[in-house]
Amino acid sequence: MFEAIAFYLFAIVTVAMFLIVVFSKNALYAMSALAGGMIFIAAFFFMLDADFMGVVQIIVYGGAVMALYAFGMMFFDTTRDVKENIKDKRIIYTLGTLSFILIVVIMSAPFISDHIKALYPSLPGVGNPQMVGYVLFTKYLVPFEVAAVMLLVAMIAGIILVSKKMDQSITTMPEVDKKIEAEEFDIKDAK
Amino acid sequence: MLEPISVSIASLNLATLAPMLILISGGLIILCIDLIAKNLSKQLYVVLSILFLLLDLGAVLGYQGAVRGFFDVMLVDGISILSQAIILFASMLFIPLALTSKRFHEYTFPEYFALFLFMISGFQFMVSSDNLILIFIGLELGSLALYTLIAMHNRDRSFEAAIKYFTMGAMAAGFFVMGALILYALTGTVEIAKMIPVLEARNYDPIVAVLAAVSFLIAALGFKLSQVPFHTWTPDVYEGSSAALAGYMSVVPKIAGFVVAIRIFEFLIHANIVWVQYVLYTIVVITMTLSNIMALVQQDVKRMLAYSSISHAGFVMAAIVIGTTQANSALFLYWVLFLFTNLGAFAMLWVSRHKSKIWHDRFDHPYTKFSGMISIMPFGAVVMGLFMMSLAGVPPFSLFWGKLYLMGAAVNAGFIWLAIIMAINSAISIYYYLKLVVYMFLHDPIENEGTIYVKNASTALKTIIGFSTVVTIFAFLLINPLLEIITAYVKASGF
Amino acid sequence: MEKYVYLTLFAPLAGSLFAAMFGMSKKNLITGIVTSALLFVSLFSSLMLLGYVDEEHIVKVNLFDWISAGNFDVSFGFIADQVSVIMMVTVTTVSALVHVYSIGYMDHDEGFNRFFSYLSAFVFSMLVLVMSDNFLGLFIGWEGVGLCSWLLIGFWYYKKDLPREIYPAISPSWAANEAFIMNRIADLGMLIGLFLIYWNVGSLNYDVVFKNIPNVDISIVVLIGIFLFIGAMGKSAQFPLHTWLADAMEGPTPVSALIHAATMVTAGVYLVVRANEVFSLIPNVGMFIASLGAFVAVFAATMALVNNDLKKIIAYSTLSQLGYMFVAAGLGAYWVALFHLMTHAFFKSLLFLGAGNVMHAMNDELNIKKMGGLYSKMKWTAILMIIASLALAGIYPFAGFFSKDKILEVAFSEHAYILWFMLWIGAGLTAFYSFRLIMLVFFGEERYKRFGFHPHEAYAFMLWAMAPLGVLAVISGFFEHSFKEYVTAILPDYEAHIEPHIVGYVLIALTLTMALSGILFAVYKYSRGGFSKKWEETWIYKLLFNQYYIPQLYEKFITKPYAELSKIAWKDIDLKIVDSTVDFIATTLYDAGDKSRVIQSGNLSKMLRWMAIGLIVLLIAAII
Amino acid sequence: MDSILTLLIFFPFIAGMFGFMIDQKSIRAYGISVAFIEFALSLVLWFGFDSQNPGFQFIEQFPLIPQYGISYFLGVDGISLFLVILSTFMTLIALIGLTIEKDVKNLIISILFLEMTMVGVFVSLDVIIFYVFWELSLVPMLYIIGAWGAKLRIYAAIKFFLYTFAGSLIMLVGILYMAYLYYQATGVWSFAIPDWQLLVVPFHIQLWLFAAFFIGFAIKVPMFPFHTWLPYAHGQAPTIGSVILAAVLLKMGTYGFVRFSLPMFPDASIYFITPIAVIAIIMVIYTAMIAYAQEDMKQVIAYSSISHMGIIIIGTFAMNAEGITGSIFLMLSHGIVSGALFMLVGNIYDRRHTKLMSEFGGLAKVMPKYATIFGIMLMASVGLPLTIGFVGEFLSLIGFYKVSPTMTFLAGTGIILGAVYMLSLYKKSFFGELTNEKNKNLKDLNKMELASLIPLVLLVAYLGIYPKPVLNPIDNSVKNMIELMEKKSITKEAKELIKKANSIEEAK
Amino acid sequence: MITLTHYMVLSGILFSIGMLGVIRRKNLLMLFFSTEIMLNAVNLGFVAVSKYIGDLSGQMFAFFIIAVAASEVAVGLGLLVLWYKRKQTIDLDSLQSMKG
Repeated sequence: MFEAIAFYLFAIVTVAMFLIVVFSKNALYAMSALAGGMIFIAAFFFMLDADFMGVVQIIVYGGAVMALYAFGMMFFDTTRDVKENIKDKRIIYTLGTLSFILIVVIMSAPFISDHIKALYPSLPGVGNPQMVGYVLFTKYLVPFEVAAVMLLVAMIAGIILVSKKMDQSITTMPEVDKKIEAEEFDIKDAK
Repeated sequence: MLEPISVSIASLNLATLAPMLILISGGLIILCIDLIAKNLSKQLYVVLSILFLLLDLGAVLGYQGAVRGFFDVMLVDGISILSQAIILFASMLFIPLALTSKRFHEYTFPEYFALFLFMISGFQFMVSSDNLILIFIGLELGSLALYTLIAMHNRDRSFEAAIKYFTMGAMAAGFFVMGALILYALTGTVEIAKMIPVLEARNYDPIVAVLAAVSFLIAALGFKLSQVPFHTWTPDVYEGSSAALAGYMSVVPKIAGFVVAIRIFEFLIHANIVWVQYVLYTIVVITMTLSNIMALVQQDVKRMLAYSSISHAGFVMAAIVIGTTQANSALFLYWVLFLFTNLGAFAMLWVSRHKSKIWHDRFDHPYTKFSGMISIMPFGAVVMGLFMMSLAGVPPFSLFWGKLYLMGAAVNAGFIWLAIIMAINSAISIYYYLKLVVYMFLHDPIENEGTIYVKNASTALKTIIGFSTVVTIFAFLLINPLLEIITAYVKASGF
Repeated sequence: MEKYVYLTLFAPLAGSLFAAMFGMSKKNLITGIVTSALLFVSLFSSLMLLGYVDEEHIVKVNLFDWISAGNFDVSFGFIADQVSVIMMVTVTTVSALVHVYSIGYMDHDEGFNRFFSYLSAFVFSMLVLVMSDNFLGLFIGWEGVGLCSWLLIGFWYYKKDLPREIYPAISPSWAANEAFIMNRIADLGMLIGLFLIYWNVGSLNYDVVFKNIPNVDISIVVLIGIFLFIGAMGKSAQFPLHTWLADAMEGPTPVSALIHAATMVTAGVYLVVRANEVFSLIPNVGMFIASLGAFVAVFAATMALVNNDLKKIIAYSTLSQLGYMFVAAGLGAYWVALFHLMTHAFFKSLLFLGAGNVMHAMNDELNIKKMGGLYSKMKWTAILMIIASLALAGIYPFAGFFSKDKILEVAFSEHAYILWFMLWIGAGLTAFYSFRLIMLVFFGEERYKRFGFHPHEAYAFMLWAMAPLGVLAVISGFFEHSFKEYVTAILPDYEAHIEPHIVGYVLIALTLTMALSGILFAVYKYSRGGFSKKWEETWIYKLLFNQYYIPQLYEKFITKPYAELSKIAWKDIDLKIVDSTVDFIATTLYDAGDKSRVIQSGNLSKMLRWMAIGLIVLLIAAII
Repeated sequence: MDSILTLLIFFPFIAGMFGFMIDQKSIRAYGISVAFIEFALSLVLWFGFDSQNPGFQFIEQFPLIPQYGISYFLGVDGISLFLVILSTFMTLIALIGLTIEKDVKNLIISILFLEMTMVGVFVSLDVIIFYVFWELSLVPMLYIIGAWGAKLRIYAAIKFFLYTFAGSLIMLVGILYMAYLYYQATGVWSFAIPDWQLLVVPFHIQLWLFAAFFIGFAIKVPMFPFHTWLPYAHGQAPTIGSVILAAVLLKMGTYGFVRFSLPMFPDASIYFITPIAVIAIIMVIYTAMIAYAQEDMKQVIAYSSISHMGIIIIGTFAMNAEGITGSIFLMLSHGIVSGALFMLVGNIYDRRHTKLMSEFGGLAKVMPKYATIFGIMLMASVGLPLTIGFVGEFLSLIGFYKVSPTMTFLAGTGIILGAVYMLSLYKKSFFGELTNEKNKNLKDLNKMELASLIPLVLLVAYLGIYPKPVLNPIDNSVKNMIELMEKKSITKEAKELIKKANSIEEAK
Repeated sequence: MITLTHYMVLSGILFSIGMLGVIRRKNLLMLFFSTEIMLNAVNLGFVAVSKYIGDLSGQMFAFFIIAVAASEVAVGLGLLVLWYKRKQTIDLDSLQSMKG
């Protein structure tokens, strides 16, 4: 009973939050709503006994990602209302409605059956984080490491893309070419 | 309570990881070198990258023994080895293209090379696993690095390209995970091999969910493989990125995608889920045809090649529809041949690249640029013409054999109409390839300075083009050994 | 004896090649002399053969294989039997004399050498035609004479198209093409005939064909007969393929004499005679041939009545005489046909050569209305022409009397009274127009003076060349009996049986009377200045003068529509439909490409939307 | 001797490669020498050829892609022998008659490449190798038409390329399916023509395969309504391009019918006789009419080519030795004659830079030699007996007569209509008054032009009078093929038709 | 009783909201928000399935999806900053220089 109430409550709130994200004109509202929605999703995680995931969701999403977005937002100065020139509204909403109906219909299919057997069952008496750790460092060690590399890549990418070096293109700077040519010339002369 | 973990190192089959580890460490080493000494020449990084790739290739080709490793996450079977080999070959051909005689922005970053190596490792992970999680991570690793590489070309258009690619990629990632979610909900596992018995046991019920999962995955992979209507990014991204990178993109991420597609779709097709076959059939036909007719109207060679590579991807996708061993072998054969020819063609564009746009206010390589090339630079024109002819499937150049074998596979599996559609599409496609040939050979030259076409050339680039040319011409000698190897590997991995 | 066969055949060829060597250089008398000499060699050899060939001695030679494929096997084989020897002699005689004559006639022509080359080549082809021992060899000659005729009619190719009285425009080259094409039409029929023979008999050799033809289904034989005759119709200019002959008069006159009077045009008759084994099996077809012949005999004669062109009158007369020959051949009197063929060759070529002399004298003027009274200037020519005309009219004792009268007898004895009647009328008409011509040219008022001509007699050697023909025109009729004996060795014997005998004599008398009255009428009328102008206003005159409007009809209903249709086929069908369809496919594809660029709008939002659409479509497909 | 076919194929190619080293001035001599050596080689082939042996000779075979049954497999029989010689001969002649100055080096090298592909097509016994050369022949031709052609050259070149390429791709599907059938039947992959010829294909499949091959060949021939590329290609191509296109490239299509369609799909071939004959008749009559309507000399000859190809098709589908032998002979004769005619048009074009008949008239007066040779070729073209044109035309028609008299009659009208357009061409250009001032001082043919034309004239006469040395080997191979067809045909109608077509009706 | 279906449907609803956002939004930053919604929706699904079948792979998948999402944000924002520096806008309609 409690579960049901909690589910519906959170569900409604989450949907509402995300709808705000999608429809709000103000970026700040949207971001706040997004953060809120994510927190509620974390709540679902807790409800589903996935404590570790809930924590990660709050920390990574609610914390790290949102912080990044917030910084980005300051950069873009989007405190004002966003002007969006949305054409073809009919198409968009038709598509939205269609996809909504379709996905919901599909998702209501009976998934569970007897044939499914858990490969990595959560053992009784073992806490969720423990269990997660167990699986993560055995079975999913490789993806975990790859994810680490991916984060590294993302970091490098972020650094490079926003670095000063990208502000001007060396490709199109004739003076750099000239400089290099001159240097080469000097070297030749020296020889 | 949990048991203490005790795993024997031997059972992990660390060798399955070795190739990727080599590249990751390679990338890290490059980063470290950069930290220690700044302003080293790009030649160093290029050569280092090639060395790492060579090591990697050695590791891949030398791989023998158990197929799975690391708690069965890794799956190094025949198609994985084949595709890794193709990826590495293509990369080794690509990276020397950095050795241009002109200076380009992206090559001043050592990080470029590090990212490049990371990206390759990502694709390698993608192809050597049947675990959807690892596939997803590998895919994202590769893609994120690729977005950055595109943007590093540092032009407005390359940013635009990167953003477009990125945004659509994000949506595709959403599709991918949604598909994975449904499959997981249906089967309780994220490993393709383990899904099969569960689905079979349920007799693929509820079929709607299975098909929905497939739909999401088709959409996601269709994006990667630039299948219509998920292809829209391709021309723009190719146009925005440097010719070299565009050529690379037309080969490497796609072969990785194909391998994943084989793994996912093939078992469904073999399980007689005709829906998958029909849908893919439709997509293949639309992809080939639509991209072909859109390529007809292009004004820019690079953009034309982008559409052409969509069409080729559609062509090869047909192999998955057919689903026989011969077809899958044909897929790899085709892609090997496509690799050399297409890279060669893009390299030719790259060689003739100017820093600024002098031919057209939007395009770097409009058709008119190549007017009368035969009289200014006969050798270059012949080579370029050769690549075009090969892409069009004019025998005896390389891609003809790919087409021949693939169409043969279609015919042998009873897909006569598919073969005919493929034939008709080849016929349509010849027009736009021919257009370039016509410009080069039949129009009068605009300028008389031969060097305009080799502004960017260097020995390395010329070598690569020469190599591609040789392979393109003498492909008929390669076909048999290649086929033997490919068929053996494909058969061994059960497709 | 084989060497004579070769000699007869190849002497003209050698002459032709010899003359051809000088073909592009200036006039060289030697070409004329050498070719003429070689023709005399040919004549001599054929005369030798004439003496040699009899029932036991038929000369056959086989040069080498020509075409062999599958079961088909034809070689260059030549035969000298009674029929072909007669033809050979006729041909070589006339052509040798015409060659000599031409040396004079073509004296001032810059194409002198070329002319002799063509002329000898023609003789060669004609000899191939008559000497071949198989149908395909005959066809070689058949086409060969067609080619030479084309070359010779168009000999003065550089003349431009000139509007004449009747045609919109005509020129030697035009006439040459017309002749060639008309003949081609008939040749197709002939080819079909050959195909039929081959596929039913398995060979084209006369021996085999004639031996086996009685075993062939009669309906097939009828077809064979019809198609062979179609071939004959073209060469012999029978209705409706007759128009080319009159136009062929654009060529030099010796050519008209040789080709369009004596030899080539009779090839059709020769074919029917040669294939008598075929035609005698199918009397119905024979009857048709005879009827057509009789029709043409009168039809052509009527056109000759009013024509003012010197050569065309003779040409129509030739046409008419060919009709006579076909009557004989069609009714089964093959030897009679052949006999008339021979005698006709002599007097008709004589007539033409005479006309040539007149033309020379008149600076190539052809309108007989502009002549008159030439007798005083060109006596010998006139005498020779009168002899020839008498022979043509069939007056005893000239050659024409014997042969033509025989034909009338044949018609009567076959109870083809209508044919007889037509021929009888024809005889009268022939006599009339012949002497109309003589009168208008040689007698009466000297109208030429009005037009400023200064006529003169031809070279003596030209007259000497004509003389033998004149002699033959007079005497050849008397050989009737020996001729008959000679050729009926292989041709079916035919003897007109007219009972009682008296009827036969009456018929002869009737015919003679008809001819004489025709002559007399002409002499009477034209010695008094001819018909009045009013006559020229009548519709019948116009009809005849305009050749029954047949050339106009051809022009209007065949030539022009064909040209129009061709234009339509090209401009409307080929370019606008067939080619445009191809281009349409291409442009449709191209336009489709252009239209589908909408997908590639470059707007990220739309691109994302496409992805969503793709997914939704897939999902819908999945649910369905 | 054993490797003479390989030599024949690749000698011009290698020589062409070396040609890059030779300067512009001497390249023509080089080209002629190479073509001459190649021609001599092909003559050696002829002398070494055993004309009594109807099968394939000079066989060379080694596996290329054994996985898929593709091998490098060459050989000639009577059917292909003379087409090879025709290719080498016409290349030589065309090179001798070459008058182009611009970029002549590229041109000659392209011609040599083209020669390789032409020879390759005719001597390949492996279908894939055949296909390779078949397609490859388009490339040099594209270049020749497009680079040295007239105003619309690019359009013409592209049209030519696209059209033929599209057709042959459909054929490729057919080839692959045939290979699959062979594999199913025998368990072995093979693309060898002799192997395929032995395979009996079920009737309904034959129909489809025949159709697939038909499209490829029909476009090449070109058959109505796929012919529209040809007038453009000919009209725009330089002389040498037209010569080779008409003389050899078109023959590839008809050769394909003889080599593939008939022996591999005898039942389907017979089933389709009527429609194909109808198309052929349309080709004969319709294009002859169009030829008559043309204003440009070259277009007349281009359309006349189509018309003549119609007769070749008719002969090919006669299903008897007479017709097929005749059609192959007609291929040769048409090659020589139309090649010569195109060269002749080229000669006048070099002088006047126009091909419009209205610009001429009375040329016979100023250029008698030219007019003579043109006349001879014209007569050969309209099929006058004792010229080369007659033999093939006659045999083709006589062969088909057995199949259908009516249709033969209709096709036979070609000899009339042929005369119509050719004579009208001749009259318009050579006869009449010399009115155009520009024509008054035209030079007659020079030595080089005569050197290229006289051999053709001699051939026209020689083979017209004594075709036996050529007919004989062809006939042997054709008979052999017909026997094979009869043996392997499966439907009753086909068996009967072949039997009937090849027998003289017994006289009762 | 809340079943798996409830969660799946919720996940589906959220996913389609995300998708609607993606195709609707013209502001790139807010478009990125929407992609986050899509990924979050899937996360929810994974965790729910994981719970109902008692298998941890789902949670793992969700975990990695979060990692991926974080990386994507870094790269995406990097690109966005770069674009903003050049064009002073992050409106999607400014990205239209390539088409056809």
